[in-house]
Amino acid sequence: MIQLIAFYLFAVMVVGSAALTIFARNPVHSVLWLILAFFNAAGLMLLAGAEFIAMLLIIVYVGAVAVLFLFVVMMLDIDFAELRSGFARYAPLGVLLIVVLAAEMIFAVGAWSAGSLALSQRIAPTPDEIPNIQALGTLIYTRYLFIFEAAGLVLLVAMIGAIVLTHRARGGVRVQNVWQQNKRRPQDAVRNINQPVGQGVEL
Amino acid sequence: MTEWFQSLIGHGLGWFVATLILILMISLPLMLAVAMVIYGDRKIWAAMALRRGPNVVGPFGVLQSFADGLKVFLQEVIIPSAANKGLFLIAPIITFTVAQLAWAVIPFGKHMVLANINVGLLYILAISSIGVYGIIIAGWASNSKYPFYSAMRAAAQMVSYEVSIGFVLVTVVLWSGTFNLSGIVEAQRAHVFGIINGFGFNPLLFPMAVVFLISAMAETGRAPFDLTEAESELVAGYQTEYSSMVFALYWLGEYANVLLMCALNAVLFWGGWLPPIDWAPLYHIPGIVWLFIKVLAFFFVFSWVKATVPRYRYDQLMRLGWKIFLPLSLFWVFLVSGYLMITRYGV
Amino acid sequence: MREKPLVDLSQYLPILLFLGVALAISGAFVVLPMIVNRLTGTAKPNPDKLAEYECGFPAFEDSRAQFDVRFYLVAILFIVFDLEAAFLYPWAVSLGGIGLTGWASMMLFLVELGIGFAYAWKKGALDWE
Amino acid sequence: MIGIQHYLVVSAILFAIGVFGIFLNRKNVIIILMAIELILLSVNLNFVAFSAYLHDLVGQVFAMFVLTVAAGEAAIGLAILVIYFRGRGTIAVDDINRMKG
Repeated sequence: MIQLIAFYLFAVMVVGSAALTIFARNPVHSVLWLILAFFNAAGLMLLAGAEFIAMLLIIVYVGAVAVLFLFVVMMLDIDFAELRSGFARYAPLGVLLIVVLAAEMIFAVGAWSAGSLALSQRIAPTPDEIPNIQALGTLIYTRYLFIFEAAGLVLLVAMIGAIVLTHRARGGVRVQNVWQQNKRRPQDAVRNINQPVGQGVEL
Repeated sequence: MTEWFQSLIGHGLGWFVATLILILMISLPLMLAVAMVIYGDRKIWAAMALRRGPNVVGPFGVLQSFADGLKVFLQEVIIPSAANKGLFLIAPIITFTVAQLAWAVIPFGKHMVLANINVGLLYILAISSIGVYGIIIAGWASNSKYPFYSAMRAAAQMVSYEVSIGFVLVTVVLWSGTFNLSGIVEAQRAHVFGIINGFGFNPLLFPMAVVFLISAMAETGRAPFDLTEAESELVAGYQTEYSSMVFALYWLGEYANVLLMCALNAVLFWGGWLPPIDWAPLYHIPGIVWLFIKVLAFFFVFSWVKATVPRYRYDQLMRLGWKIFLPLSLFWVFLVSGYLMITRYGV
Repeated sequence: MREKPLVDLSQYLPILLFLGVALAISGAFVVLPMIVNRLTGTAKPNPDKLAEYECGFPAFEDSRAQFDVRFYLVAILFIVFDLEAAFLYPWAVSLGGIGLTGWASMMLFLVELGIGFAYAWKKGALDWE
Repeated sequence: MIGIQHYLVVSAILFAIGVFGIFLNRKNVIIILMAIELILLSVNLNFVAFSAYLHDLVGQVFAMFVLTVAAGEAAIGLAILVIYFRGRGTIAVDDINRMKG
């Protein structure tokens, strides 16, 4: 009962905030609605019992990806009014496409109900006694090892790609070399001299 | 308690009332603790500067925070005309909500935890990652130069230190084998020489405890990492445009987060509600007392550091996070996992 | 969907309730002073008071028109390392069950990311001044 | 009781909103990237729903990989956006076909 209420709460919120994401006038509001959508989607996943994926969704999407979006949206000085000019023009085509898409998906769901998706086709049945996250771990690092390494490569490419694309070395920057500073001792820099009277200091 | 209420007013409603009381038992004392801790902070700070600190309101000035609270409560709420009004008011709500919410999974004693979830540690990470938004939104919605710069700096700072915090947590989880905070505390029982409780006493994990403590300071924006409100450059940081109680919410949120980080330090590395030594008579003192002692000890460290260490520069802050803590904690993941592979899992 | 849920959802219910309570408390802290303002008559806004903070003169430029690409780079690096940490979490709890293969595969993963990190370091993407 | 159909309907709506968003904001790349994130979110939701329904963990494993790819896609997409904006001072997608060579 409570589960059902929670489901409908999250479902309505996720759909509503997703719609507001694409309709919002201000892109900063868009990103904030997107964050709300992720948050509620995490709730939905939690209800389905995928607690690790739910937490991951918040940590990665809300904590990292949306921050990036916000940085870009807030810092780029973009004329957004101009970008909305095609809004009305594309809407009919969009609606048409959505109707087709929705019809297809309804047909697909119908066909799937008629077909069979037997429980015997399961690849990795969920173990009952160990926690979700541990069960996932045993699967990822043994059976899906290659995909896991490929994910590592994707991340590597993303990192190097981002640096290549956006990083520009600045000229004339003086970076503090902490190691050198700490290595420097008084005797390297200071000279004690017994200064005789009436003579200038020789450096 | 839950059973008692359920026997009184039915299953569902009884659970609801009991849980609500439990929540208020966390939330309201938290606010009280924050008020006292602000007072304590000022007193410690003053003592280190050979001043008296607050000493007018109430005996030894203990009621100072409440007087301040009453004052800000009666002040005018100023919403700048250039600000985005809705977001401007939502930002402090986010900050304070998040600061309270993380306490739901902190174990105060054996079985004394509101939500004993399997992925408690990840929950805390998730919640604290939402905390950034309270700051970014505040900075942006103020529509003013200094709050905006400050918010961007704060976001980059929090994000940088979250990376090393994530890796430090992995070393803890490697050892405890669970993400459940109560489980982590239990795993620390008789951890070193079969008698001392706490991962922090383990020479292999002690460096990570230090890294975590310093990262916690940076994550909460405490001195010496309080660049976001470096007065000389950024006025009062992202809170510049805020006033009245709305401003005070940021204070409450900040101190609640500091307390949370102290509690996390205690729970993850220093045995949480366990006494420091695994010796039967010590268990007669309730676990919650041990936890409070540890939390207060860490808070003293936070205050102490704030009073003595000069502020970092932004490039030094970033260097510490990315070039020292990140490689160090990453290497430590390798080290700890390798050690465990050899000793515990026998490869 | 099935009789026995995968996780103990009853443990999450207090969190949902807590979310409601915490939102209510924080909301009250924002709304109540505004009401009190109205009642006590402390709310006296005027244009100068409502102007954004500047050192005594009107702001010269749009406050949001500054972009430093390094903030952006930090955010990207954070995404990558956050995901790396995300892959470390299930590995950390299942280390006992996955044996040497699992451990070695994670070490390879760390090396992959280590290469990227070294590249970022070498390129000076981690430098601030 | 919540069935798999509930989840499928939600994720289908989410997917449709995502696609619609791409069409609606054809000039604004940032919103398009966000719409793509929504689409990937709906995919993830489906993965998790089927994983729960079939009592099979593979869905969650793949949801994790989808998450990785989505994050990488957002990072690189926004990187391209930023350098494009720096070069031109606008992010209208209509002009991107000039980005040759």
